[in-house]
Amino acid sequence: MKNSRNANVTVLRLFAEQLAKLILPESLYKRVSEAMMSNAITFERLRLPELSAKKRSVFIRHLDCGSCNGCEIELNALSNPVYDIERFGIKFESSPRHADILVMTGPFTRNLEEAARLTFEAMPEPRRVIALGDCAADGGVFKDSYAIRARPGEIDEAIREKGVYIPGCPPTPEEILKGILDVLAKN
Amino acid sequence: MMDPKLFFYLILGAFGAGFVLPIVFRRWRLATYASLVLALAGSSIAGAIWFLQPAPDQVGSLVIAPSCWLEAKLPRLQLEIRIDALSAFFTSLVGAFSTLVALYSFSALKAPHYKEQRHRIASAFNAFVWSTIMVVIVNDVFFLIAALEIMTLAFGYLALHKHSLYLKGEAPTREKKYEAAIAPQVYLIVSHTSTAFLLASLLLLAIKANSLSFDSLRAASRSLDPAIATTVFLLALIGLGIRAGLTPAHFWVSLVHPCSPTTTHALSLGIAIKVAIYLMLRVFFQFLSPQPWWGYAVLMIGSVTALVNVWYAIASHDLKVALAYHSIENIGIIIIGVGVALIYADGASSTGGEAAGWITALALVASLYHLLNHAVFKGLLYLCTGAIENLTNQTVDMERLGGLIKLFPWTSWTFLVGAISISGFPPFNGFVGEWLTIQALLNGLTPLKANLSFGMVIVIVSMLMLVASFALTAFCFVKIAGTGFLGAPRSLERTRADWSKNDVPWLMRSVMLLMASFCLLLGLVPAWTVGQLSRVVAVIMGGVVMLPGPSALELELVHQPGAPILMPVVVPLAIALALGIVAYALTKILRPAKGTAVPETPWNGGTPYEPVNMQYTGAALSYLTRSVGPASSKPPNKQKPDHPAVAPGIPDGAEPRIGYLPSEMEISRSETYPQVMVEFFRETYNKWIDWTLRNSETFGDFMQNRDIRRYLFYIFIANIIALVLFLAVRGS
Amino acid sequence: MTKLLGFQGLLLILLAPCMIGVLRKLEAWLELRQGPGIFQPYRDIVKLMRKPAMRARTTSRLFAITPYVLFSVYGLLCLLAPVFHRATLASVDLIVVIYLLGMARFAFSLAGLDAGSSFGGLGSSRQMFVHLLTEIGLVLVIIALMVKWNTVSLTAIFDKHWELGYVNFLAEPELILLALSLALLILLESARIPIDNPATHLELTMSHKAIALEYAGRDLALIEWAEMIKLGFLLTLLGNLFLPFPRWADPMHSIGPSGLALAFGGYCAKLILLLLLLAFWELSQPKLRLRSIIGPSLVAIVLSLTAIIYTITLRK
Amino acid sequence: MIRAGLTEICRKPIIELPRRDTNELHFITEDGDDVVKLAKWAKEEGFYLCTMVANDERFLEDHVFKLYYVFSASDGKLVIIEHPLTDPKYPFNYASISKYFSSVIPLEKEALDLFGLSPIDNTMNQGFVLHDPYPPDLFPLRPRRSMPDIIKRIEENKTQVSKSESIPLPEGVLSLPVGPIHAGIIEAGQFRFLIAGEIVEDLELRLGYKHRGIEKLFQTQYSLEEGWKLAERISGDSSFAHSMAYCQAVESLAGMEPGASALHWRGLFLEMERLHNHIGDVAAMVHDMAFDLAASRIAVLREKSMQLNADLGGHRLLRNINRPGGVELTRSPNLSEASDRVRELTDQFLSLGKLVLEMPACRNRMIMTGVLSLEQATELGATGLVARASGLGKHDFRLRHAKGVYAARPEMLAEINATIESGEDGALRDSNGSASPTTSRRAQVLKEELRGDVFARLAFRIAEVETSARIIEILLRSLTDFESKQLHEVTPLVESLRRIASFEFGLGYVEGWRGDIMYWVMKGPGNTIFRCKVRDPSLFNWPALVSAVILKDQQSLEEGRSSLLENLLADFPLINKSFNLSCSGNDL
Repeated sequence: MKNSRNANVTVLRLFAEQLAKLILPESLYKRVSEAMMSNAITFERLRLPELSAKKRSVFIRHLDCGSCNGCEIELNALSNPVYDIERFGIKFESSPRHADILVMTGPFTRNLEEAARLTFEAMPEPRRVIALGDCAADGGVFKDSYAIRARPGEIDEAIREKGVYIPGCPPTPEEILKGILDVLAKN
Repeated sequence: MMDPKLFFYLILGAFGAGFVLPIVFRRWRLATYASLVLALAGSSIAGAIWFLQPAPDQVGSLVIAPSCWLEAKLPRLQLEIRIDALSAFFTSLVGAFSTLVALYSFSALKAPHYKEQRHRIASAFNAFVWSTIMVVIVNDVFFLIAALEIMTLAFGYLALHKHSLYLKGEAPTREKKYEAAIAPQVYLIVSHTSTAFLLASLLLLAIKANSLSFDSLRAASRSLDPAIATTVFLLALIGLGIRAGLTPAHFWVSLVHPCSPTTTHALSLGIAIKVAIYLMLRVFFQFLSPQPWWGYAVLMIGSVTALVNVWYAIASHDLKVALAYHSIENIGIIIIGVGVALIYADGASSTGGEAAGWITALALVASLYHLLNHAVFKGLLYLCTGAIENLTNQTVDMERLGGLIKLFPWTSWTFLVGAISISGFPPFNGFVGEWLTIQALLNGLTPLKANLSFGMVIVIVSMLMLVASFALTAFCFVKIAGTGFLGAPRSLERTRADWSKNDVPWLMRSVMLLMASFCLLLGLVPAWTVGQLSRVVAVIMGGVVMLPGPSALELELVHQPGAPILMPVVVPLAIALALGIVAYALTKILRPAKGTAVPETPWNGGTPYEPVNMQYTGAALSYLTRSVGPASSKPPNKQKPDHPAVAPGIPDGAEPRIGYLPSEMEISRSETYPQVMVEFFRETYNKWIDWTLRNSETFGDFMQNRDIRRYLFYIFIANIIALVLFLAVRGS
Repeated sequence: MTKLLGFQGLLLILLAPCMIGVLRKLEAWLELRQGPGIFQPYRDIVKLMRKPAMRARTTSRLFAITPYVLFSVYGLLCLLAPVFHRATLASVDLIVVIYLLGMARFAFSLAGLDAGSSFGGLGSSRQMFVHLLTEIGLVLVIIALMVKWNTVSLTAIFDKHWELGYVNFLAEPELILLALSLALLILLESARIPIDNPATHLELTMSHKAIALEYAGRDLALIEWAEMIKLGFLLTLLGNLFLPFPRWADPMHSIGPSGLALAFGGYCAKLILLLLLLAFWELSQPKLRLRSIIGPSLVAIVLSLTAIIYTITLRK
Repeated sequence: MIRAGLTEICRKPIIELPRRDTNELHFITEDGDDVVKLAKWAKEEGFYLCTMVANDERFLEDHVFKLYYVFSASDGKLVIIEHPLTDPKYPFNYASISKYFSSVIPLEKEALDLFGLSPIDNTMNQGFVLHDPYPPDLFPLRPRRSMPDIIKRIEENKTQVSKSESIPLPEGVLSLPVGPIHAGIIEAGQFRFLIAGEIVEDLELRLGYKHRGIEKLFQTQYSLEEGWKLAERISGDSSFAHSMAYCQAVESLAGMEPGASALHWRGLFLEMERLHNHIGDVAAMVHDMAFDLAASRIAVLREKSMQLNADLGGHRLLRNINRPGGVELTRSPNLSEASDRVRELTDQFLSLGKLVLEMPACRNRMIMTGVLSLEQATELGATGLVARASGLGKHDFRLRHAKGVYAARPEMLAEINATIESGEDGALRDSNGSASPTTSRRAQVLKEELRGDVFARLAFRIAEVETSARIIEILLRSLTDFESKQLHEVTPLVESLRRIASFEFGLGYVEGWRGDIMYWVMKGPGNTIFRCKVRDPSLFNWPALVSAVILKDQQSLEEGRSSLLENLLADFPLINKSFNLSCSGNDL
């Protein structure tokens, strides 16, 4: 009972803080938040003027082709308030049927070949593919392994013609954002 | 204007010949078809009776006096036929649908599993239709019971269909074989119980009226003692309730009907079962003067019936069983209208105030409308089921069908129309019936509120149950249509190998299409239909009550308090169509990119698609909904004990089950979490039957000790009781 | 002019994406994010409309029709309801509203099964379950309104509530209970947070979205738009029935431009208030466990029942 | 004691070989029955199976396949049992210890796929690592096969899987496949649910999709000094723990230990990794519960901790730091500022964590969801936080086998103990409580909360974040005390490695944030790696996830449903997130 009351108070405090931040001027807000004995979370949002300039709608589908999950961590980070990818009109979607861009991470493992093919085929045109990370470019440290194979022709072609490679191991969220901008600029 | 006498002879001739022909010329295939032609002729005459019948105040009646020697012996026995609007409505309904069924049967009976029995089905069909028509037109207690008996026998004969099929060939499961074996027995027992109660109540009335003729019963209704009236009402309610399959007597419908040939289903479940409703309307409104509490009782029974049966429908995977449960559910909905009408039927005297007549009429119209609707859409659904049965080598298990819409588009799409109708969505007819029923209940609330009556609670509760059953019906048809017809096939190639490659022949198709268009038509012109039905209502209520609409297309119920209640149909439909067209145009204007290949399989998370195992099953679909209900799911009894209650005459090989009536519906046969829904009522009856059978030996030994004196004593006692009863009733 | 105002529902259809945009913006702010612009839904819809619809070979015609059915049914609802003026194209009662909502659910659930994918079935099962819970609750609300006003006509109730005005409204406890009940039911019906998470990325927790997973391109656009319209309609219903127009924005008679502007402004303010409440609610509540969905609907039912009892016992 | 126990049990004499590290005991037994007996004894003694290494030594002196079992004894010793498959009748079969240690099954499956070794009873016919594209008779880790040769074999493989009709499941049951391509941004692995409704009746895991042939790559493409590059790319979220375990293994092989400051740096980064991953997990779990008010704020804190990683170590995922012999940092970080940042971050995190733990609706979702009971956890050999949340409090390699800086700084062990002891004592201490070494702990887990459900795992994560933050502060303080921050402190290993004979092996083990990571590295001729066996904690915890999800308690099924522990489909994502296992670490 006491717990739930505490929790409700905290929720209200967070709301109040946020509203105060929206409404009050900065100096006043600081004083208010100090008065509330709260340690409000402050951070600097990444500024990307070249991305903010144009309004767009882009749905992204992620396809793991055997990555080490480093790229996934950074892709997930894009949704947090610091990078806030949605403000650019870019959104991660849950089905390839909805997607405009396929982001492939990791080298192309043989076991995932069929799944990757099915995913790519499940996307409607126009579809673009981004190869994310060093592994996706040339296999990275896994380059010579028997379990890695060359990407099927159509996917590879899609990357070359309408897609982009984003290097890095893993690329930082900022680099990923810029890469997405590149692919959008490409056509 | 048709002379009732002519009508009687015409149908007697047609159906009689149709009945006799196939029996006499068993080996002659043409006889079967001739019999169907005769049925067609007879039914079409019957179907036309609505338009030929005299005006409501001039009822046509016919007295066929028995020949002189019989008259001398049994002076009261005379066959009287009377066709008023109520009779005409039911006669036409039976006639119209048996016309369609006869047409459909021409084609449908060609299927191999009917081969051995074609002539028997045709013959029994004739008898069945004729007796059903007779039931609704006779004007006399004796012949009513006689007609009911013929009907019972005819249908009992039809219900042997599955049994004789399984005797020849292999039954899909042992359970099915057992069910087919007991179904005719159960039907006969149930029907006779029902007839016994009905007979008791009618005889009670006849004693008071001192005549068997309906006219005198009607005349005597005003002077009836309320206690007697209540007794008559209760006896009739039990008798007719059993026949209509009202809960708690619904158990037999879903057992017996799936065992009869699917061709006659449309008739037997779509219409013949509603004979009980016809009799209820006759007895409750015309032979008795209703008391409000009867209405509440009927209302409760109706809503419980609706809810309980839709609940069991969800658990059944067999298309025919599920549809049978839905039929009773709809009977429940129809009965709800009757119940509301009964509450207000005693006029302005007690509950209703000035609105009473209006509400009664509304409720009766709702009831009749739904009755009509149910006949149409359920008829359609049964015809489609019959088609599927023919096409898929008798597979009607939804969990094994799947993807039929691509194989058999005509059957599937017409079935879908039926499914939408029964789920009550506009613009099809089910919606109108449900809307009218809800309006009747809602408007029935208003006068009760003014008097702060306890009945209000009953009305609200039954309305909630009704709406729950509507929602569950919609759910159930998502399940049926979704698992049976949509998606990809759910059975192996091996199973599907002996399925038909093409859809059903044109004759069946066009009958189904016709029914589907009736669904739409009745949904689009509610006002016209209500106008027609008002004639029937006027007869029932004994006065002229009209519920007109402003136009034939839009139904407006004008009633003093509050604003007029309007059910718009055509305008919104037009708006919706326009919006759809706009949306389509929008997608065209924006010119979608081209060049996407059509994917073979749905998106399944990048894994190869196995349609047999990866589609949602009926069990899985209904799990959540079932989980809110009463704890009727339990794991199946692993060790079924040997049971004493075994139906006599069970064929060898059919294993005895727990209880006489099969009461466990297996939903999922998973090993880790098996799910079974127990039919509570059947299980309860099983316990009773069990008890009886266990004690019957001792009791029987006591009763029947082969001593003639004891038997004479019984006769003596029985006579005394009869005499006392007679005097008691007479005297009061 | 009144004839023309009958088409005010079109405005709601057109503005629904913007409304969702506002909702998302509010939620983003509360999540410390900047969020997409309020017109982002339009961009999404137009973008999707320009993509081809991808329908697997397992699907039938029904799958293709469903988006149009959804769009026209929800659009129809908007056209039948008073939005900021009492004029509508056709008078309709609340029962028809329930049936239309049910019809869309029905069609969508069938579409979920039509694709033959596992997720579609998952969504259908949950959708119909929630629909069952909602329908019972909504009918109780209707019974309560019937008991209160002797009518279930949408316009008639709207007029009665408007005549009550703000102050008298507060003096009618049963109406407040009904408003709460309806609000809960709207959350249920539109699959918002304590029942379903519209922003989820997990197949197994989806209900509505699980079916939409299979749709692509213009089909998806229509489905998304239809969902937006539905939320818009439900919020309008709640707002118009239980937050009656202020007297100065006269929805009965004003036909003049200034009156209409006032009425429209009032309507927008109402909607934004509701959206703000919704955003607060959605962020402060985690999603319920699937079994616990019954909870909110039971609460709604109890609220309506209490309202009925109040109406009967506190009759003036 | 162990020695005595072992010799007592075994039928045949057991040989002990000396190990350089006194914590390790090395025994050889050739008899399969003895191995099974040993396993039985080990189970009774409460040993924990760390890894089983299959090795093809047919071209070495013994000319047989060998299995190496590594057990962790509760007294801090690591027991290595070497088992050569000398029986000529069964050159490819061995006696399985899965009866006593079911956690060995995934390892045996790996051995089946990669070496063609199978248990003697031949119950195992399929591994999870190599799927359809691979020819069935290809065993990539047999050392005679060179990489191009294997690739050629695979590309030539034309044996298509015959498309037979799938066998229908029992009526009403369906198999719901989720993945390998999931709706969220997560790794590729497939869950197949058997359901007839919402209750998860059974769950079949299909892993191996991300198999990248890492163990073969170690053998063919990387030298002992370079291997860290591959090691830290095995599982991105555990980059540092993996590279640290690898480096430790090589260092143990070389018989040296890096300098004190390097050890401090390693400890610091290991805890930093724990910090950011735990915070990220909590954010993801809260997001799954759709409580975005807290989730987005916690996500900011995760981002901040990753930025701190970048500022301290030069990489957001702490890569490119470890070297065998020390650590290599590119720039000199501002330590005192880092300390402030960690403290602020933890403060904010703990208050949000408290909110989540107290929120009634969140509790409702988490409590008794996905229960992994203590018995199950022990039985399945679960490890890491999962095991601790199920009540295996001391199951932490930092305590069990303290090494490096943990061995040197007892106050850190006290901090770790404080997380766990609060659980065992069952007392939530107030801020003025005195029993704990740290008087002002804010996040602790009550003993009765350690039910092994989602709530326990979340609470434990939050508590461990605080522990990590405290350890980080201690380490940062001591790192400022080192006079010159030896940023490039790598002791060269080439010399010492040269002195080591070929085919010696070394062990490296680290308690990563997910659980213990174990590396077993055998030196080949020259500087090559003859065999590097990686064992990620996910390997042991995947089966634990399955048993936490599926229906439990068959017995009560007959009596009534209420006592049945069931999880609904919709609960699975949350349960999965609460385990947060890695596919890439598992599939290798």
